Amino acid sequence: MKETPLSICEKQTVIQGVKEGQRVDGRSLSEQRKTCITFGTEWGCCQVLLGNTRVMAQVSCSVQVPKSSRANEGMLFINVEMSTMAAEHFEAGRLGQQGIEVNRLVERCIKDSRCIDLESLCILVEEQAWEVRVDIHVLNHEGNLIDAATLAALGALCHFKRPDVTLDGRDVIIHQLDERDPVPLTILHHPLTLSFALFNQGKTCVLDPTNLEERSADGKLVMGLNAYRELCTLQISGDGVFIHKEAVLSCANVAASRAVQMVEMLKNSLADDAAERAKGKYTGLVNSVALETERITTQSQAEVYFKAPKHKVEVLDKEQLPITKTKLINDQGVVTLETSCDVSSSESDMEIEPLPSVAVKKIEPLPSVALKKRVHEEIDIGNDSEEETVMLVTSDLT
Amino acid sequence: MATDHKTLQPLEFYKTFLDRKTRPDGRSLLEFRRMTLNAGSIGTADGSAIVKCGNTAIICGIKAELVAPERDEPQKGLIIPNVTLPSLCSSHIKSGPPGETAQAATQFIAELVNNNIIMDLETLCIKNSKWSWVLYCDLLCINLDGSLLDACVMALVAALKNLSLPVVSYDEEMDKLISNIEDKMGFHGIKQPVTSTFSLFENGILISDPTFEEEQLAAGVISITMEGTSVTHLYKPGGCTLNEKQVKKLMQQSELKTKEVVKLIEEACSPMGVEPID
Amino acid sequence: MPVDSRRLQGPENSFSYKLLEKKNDNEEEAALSADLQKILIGTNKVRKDKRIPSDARPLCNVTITGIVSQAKGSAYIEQGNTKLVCGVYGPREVQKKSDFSLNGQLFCEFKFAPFSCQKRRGHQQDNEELVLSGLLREALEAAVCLHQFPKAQVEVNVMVIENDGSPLAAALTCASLALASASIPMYDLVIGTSVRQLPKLLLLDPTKDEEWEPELNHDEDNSNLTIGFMPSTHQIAAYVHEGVSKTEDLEQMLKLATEYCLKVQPVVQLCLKEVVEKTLSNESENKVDE
Amino acid sequence: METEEKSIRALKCEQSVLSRADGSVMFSQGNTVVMASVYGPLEAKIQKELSDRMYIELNYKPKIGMPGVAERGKEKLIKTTCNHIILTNLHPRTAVCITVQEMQDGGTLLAASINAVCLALLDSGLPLQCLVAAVTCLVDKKDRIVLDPCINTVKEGYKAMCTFAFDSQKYNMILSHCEGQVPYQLFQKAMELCQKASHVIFDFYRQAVLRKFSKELL
Amino acid sequence: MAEILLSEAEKAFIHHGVQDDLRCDGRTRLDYRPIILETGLVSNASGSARLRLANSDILVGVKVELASPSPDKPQEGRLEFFVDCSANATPEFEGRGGEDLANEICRFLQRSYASGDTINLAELSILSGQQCWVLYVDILILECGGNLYDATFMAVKSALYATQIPSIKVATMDGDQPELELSDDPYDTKRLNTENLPCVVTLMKIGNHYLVDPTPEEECCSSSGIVVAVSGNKKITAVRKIGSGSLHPDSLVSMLKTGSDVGAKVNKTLMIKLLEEKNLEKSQKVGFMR
Repeated sequence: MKETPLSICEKQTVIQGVKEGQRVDGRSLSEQRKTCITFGTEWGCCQVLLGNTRVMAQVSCSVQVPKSSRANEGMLFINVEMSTMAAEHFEAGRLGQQGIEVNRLVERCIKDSRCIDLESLCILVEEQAWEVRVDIHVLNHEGNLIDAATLAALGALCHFKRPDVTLDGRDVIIHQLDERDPVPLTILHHPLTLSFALFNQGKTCVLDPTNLEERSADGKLVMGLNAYRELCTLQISGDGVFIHKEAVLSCANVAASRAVQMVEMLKNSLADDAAERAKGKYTGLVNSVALETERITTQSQAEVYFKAPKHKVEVLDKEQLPITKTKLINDQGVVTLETSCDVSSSESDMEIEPLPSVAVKKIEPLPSVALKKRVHEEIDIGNDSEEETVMLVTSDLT
Repeated sequence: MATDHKTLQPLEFYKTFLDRKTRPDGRSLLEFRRMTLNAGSIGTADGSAIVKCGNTAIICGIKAELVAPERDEPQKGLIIPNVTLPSLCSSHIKSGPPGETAQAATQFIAELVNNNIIMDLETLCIKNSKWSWVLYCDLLCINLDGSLLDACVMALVAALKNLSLPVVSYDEEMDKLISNIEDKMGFHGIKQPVTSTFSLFENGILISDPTFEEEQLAAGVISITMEGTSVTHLYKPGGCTLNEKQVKKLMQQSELKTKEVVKLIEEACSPMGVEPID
Repeated sequence: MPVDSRRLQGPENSFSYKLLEKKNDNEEEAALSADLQKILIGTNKVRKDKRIPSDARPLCNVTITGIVSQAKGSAYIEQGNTKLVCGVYGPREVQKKSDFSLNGQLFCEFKFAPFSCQKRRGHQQDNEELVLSGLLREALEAAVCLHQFPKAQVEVNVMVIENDGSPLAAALTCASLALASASIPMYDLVIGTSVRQLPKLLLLDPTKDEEWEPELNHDEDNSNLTIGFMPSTHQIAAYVHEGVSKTEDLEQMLKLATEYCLKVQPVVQLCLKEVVEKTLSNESENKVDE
Repeated sequence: METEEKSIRALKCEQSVLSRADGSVMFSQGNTVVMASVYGPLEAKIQKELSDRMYIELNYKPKIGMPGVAERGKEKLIKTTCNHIILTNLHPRTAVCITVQEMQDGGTLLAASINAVCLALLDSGLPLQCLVAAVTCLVDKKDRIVLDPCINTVKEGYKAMCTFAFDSQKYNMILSHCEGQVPYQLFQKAMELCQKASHVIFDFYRQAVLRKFSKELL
Repeated sequence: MAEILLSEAEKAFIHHGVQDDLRCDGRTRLDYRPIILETGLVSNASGSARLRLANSDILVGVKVELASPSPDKPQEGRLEFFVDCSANATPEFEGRGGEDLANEICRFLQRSYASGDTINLAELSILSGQQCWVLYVDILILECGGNLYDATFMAVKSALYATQIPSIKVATMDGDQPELELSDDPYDTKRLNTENLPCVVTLMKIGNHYLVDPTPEEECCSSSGIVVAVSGNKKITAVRKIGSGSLHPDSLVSMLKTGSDVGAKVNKTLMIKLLEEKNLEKSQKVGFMR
């Protein structure tokens, strides 16, 4: 399948808009889309939503013979999976140009910056060591895959716990997760990437570009940084873009301050996850399966774009009311078989015209806690970071 | 004339037969094709069997090797089945890596194996968590004319019964394996699951042991695997629907076939020089 | 390293139990290189399988057509324990548009079944199989009237079920029979055979352990020759010689091989004749039916 | 509550989760979470093109590692099921591309994926001749039938695990797949149980669709 | 081989030329085209040679590495060939186009080097069963102007001739763990005995005659021919028919004879030239600048 081509006028609109410091989705040039991080029941499963871009990463580990060149180290293997699910022009099983680029960048950012302490993964020098494998599944491609992928990978790695091992002489005993508490990986620092789309010959840089912007931009500037404002990756790609070093520097500044917040946020959501687990009855990704109505706040373009944080909260609450998670669980949680069901089948019947009354009935005024909190969080980021960075960019670019 | 009708409207052509409760190859609806089985004819394999169900011909050859067992299942041996459909077995198959059909078949067999339905994998263990046998069972289709799974399962079972390996023992203090190739042994407790495939048509007609073109025309296939009297596998990948009554009917049919096949295998594999070890 | 995700992979570190017999292997090998003749044939000039040196194994269970009912033509032969089956498809259109040619084309695939040899073989075609496929193709191209089916392709698939020496020779015979049964126009049948050269001795149609092994015996006057011979046109379609030997010896070997082929020709032709008769009779019956 | 017999675990779904796919759904059944997407009808590759009906390409993506033979098995099961429920002959010479991504293993992945695919197809608006609901049940060591088992129950080991799929018209069996070994009577009981259970899922489909459209009105 | 299109007239012209023993480039049937050969021009390979036979351009590099010997041949080293038909030789080689040819050549190399009296692999052994030298011979076909077989073999032979194997000492330390120590002096090296390494002669049959060293044009005139590998001591180490045509036994035999004679000559001259080059050592390397 080919990707649907981008019309010239679409492209022009984007470019023109950027010239005037406007973006199609109403963000300022140095503003990110709403980011939300969720974790699965298995250790090392992390899903990242960056606006509509959705990426899931899963970490797994296995005992292998270490490389002879690095006999006292474990191994880290990063693999990006793209399928038609993410976009029509991706092909399952075959990474295209784009896929390889993403894969390589994630590797550079996470593997080559040696943020995982590999030596702690060695069990027996030259004989046995853990190979940690990160599978990154791109689920929906709405631009800026790289940032989403790295964030997901990092999140997964932070979340991951490997089974404990003890040595009995020469032979290794691997304890199942239920025998002994699993051990988390030792993470030395938290590198992330932040990408800018470069417009009008690299004079304007746009943070966290959407697919539309990516496709109409002249080039891309990817920065890998950690929370200590240290640069670990930098790549400028694109055909014939020149970018001033001031611009790069300003981008670096923006990126750095963002990175700090992102890592902060990641840590928070990790903490929340831990708390949730502590409560027991942990359902992992099930929580991130939102109800149709909730989607208006978490997903639907209309709300995310043309933002103004203040409203959003209200919007949220308003929309929140009708149906709620708790409600759902009741209305078909544990359904016993006695429930009489008269599902008359056949497509036509399924599409009975919706009765608003149904929706009204369902009203029950207790909005989902978890969700609301999540949204707030994001908004905070939206606010405080905004002024300074915008200022930064403008000052440097004009 | 008949051939023209067949090529132009295969389904109608076929339906006319079904209406008369018969089939182009002269079988009645629930009649199975003639099965022939020949065990142990391949010298280079440790165990082998050649099965023909009608035209469908499968060769199963087993190569046994030694390996340290998996960490998580130290007391189990391994059986690695692979169904191969080489380009020579049908005009519908291109040369190259195995296609969907082959892989689905492989997976089907693998599930039987992993659920200890073919044999208890623990009997393949030589020394717990040190050494065990790994049996590479390659099912090679020479002629693909429908009911692939039936023939595969049959061939695999027969080949396993025919398997003869040197007695290998593990020497504790020297920590190595010792054996002499001469004295051979077979394996005990190889079960005899039997798969019977049926095709179904929209109008609820069921036919057993379909040929390739019958499978193409039919609206769905169903493969029932039985071991003794208990169902081990009712494999029905999609296709048109079935109700309990039909399922029952098929069960009875496959029970009949099971008996026959078991007898056949017994006959084919009885005159074997090697006595099973305990 | 690319893993084959389309097949079930066994553990990498498994090894054949035959390796447990290391010592014996070495002895054998030593003996082989020391005095091969003693091993292969006793003092009374008789080979392990009771053949005299200039004797070939009989062609048996030759089954033409029917063995692969799906194919246009097919054949199965056993030469001693070397068993192989061949299926012929086409003429059909060429898959790749790029390799267009006005003449017909042959596509040959030569494959050893995983269990067909002493050592377990991989599933993908390895280098040896590729080369054998090439040789097969070149030999058959000489025999088939390619100009008879322009722009089309005939596929010849050979599968070795058990390999007990001279597989290529057997494959040539088998393939040409299959082609004939598929009624592909040919100038002549290709009959394959191979000869094993030992110092001052020639063995016709060697078995696996009589065959010349590059790893084992590489002293002088040790070689293997495989030819594909077209008896009625008296032409050589395939000629593969491996190992060291003098020109004169080669001449000898060639002579022996061709003689054998001429001997076999009537047998093979008989097999074909029967098939043709059978098919004809069937057809006439069908005629009656309609 | 999850191990409780004779009950289906909580069902949840979010339709059109993916902005690019024509139809997509994130479906959860207990702790099992599966995402499915549908693209189509698209133009088919020449070698895949079918003159009389639509070609269905189905990819099942495991969470860890590359898809292997096991996944191909699942793909075949789901694909053939789709072949039955989609009115493929309405779109000849086209292709539909369905992708299933396992997100969280709560025990019954196969059943969940089939249900997810069904919802995704509903969401995409492709013409279907009926819906399909899949239910897994498990016969444990003590010959007790556990409906819709959760991961722990599965890990404890079982005599047999069967997955059935039924159509929404006559509740006949479309798909059946089982691992392990059971006497026929038990097998039959299991089948009937699952058949009953399937009604609940159809019920859920209905509500899901209802909710989707009511939301669009709001 | 690289396909070129010839009109019937051109073919006829070449045919007649061959008949009158006067080929288009003025050669007789048994003449070679001029050969340019240089060894040791790849500084970071243990041995290398670049050979240019008219327009056929071959670069061979040999790398020497330590490895453990194969279990069935504990007291011998290994030779490993890899042929790469680069796409800038001819457009057909693009992608996987060259693979078949590469395979054929590679296999033929292996087979003709397999026999013991061409190369003594025991020379390469260091510690029986534990350590040995492995020679990785990488052949790069840069341009093909016909007769690749001959060119390749000559190049390989020269490269192996030029190969310098560092001398290594085995010091048995206390206990049973022997230590290998490489001598510090980089010039302290030994050369292989390449006297008997085979050269190949390709004979193409055109009309009733056959000729050596065919140009691409001649190659596509001829339907069949043979390649003969001849070792230094005039022994034939491998033969294989090429092309899709067939040959009459008698002509084949005579071709074999001629082949072995020519081969011996080629071998001799090559050795002489190599020696000459060796003696005028330390002269300026010419490299590709010509």
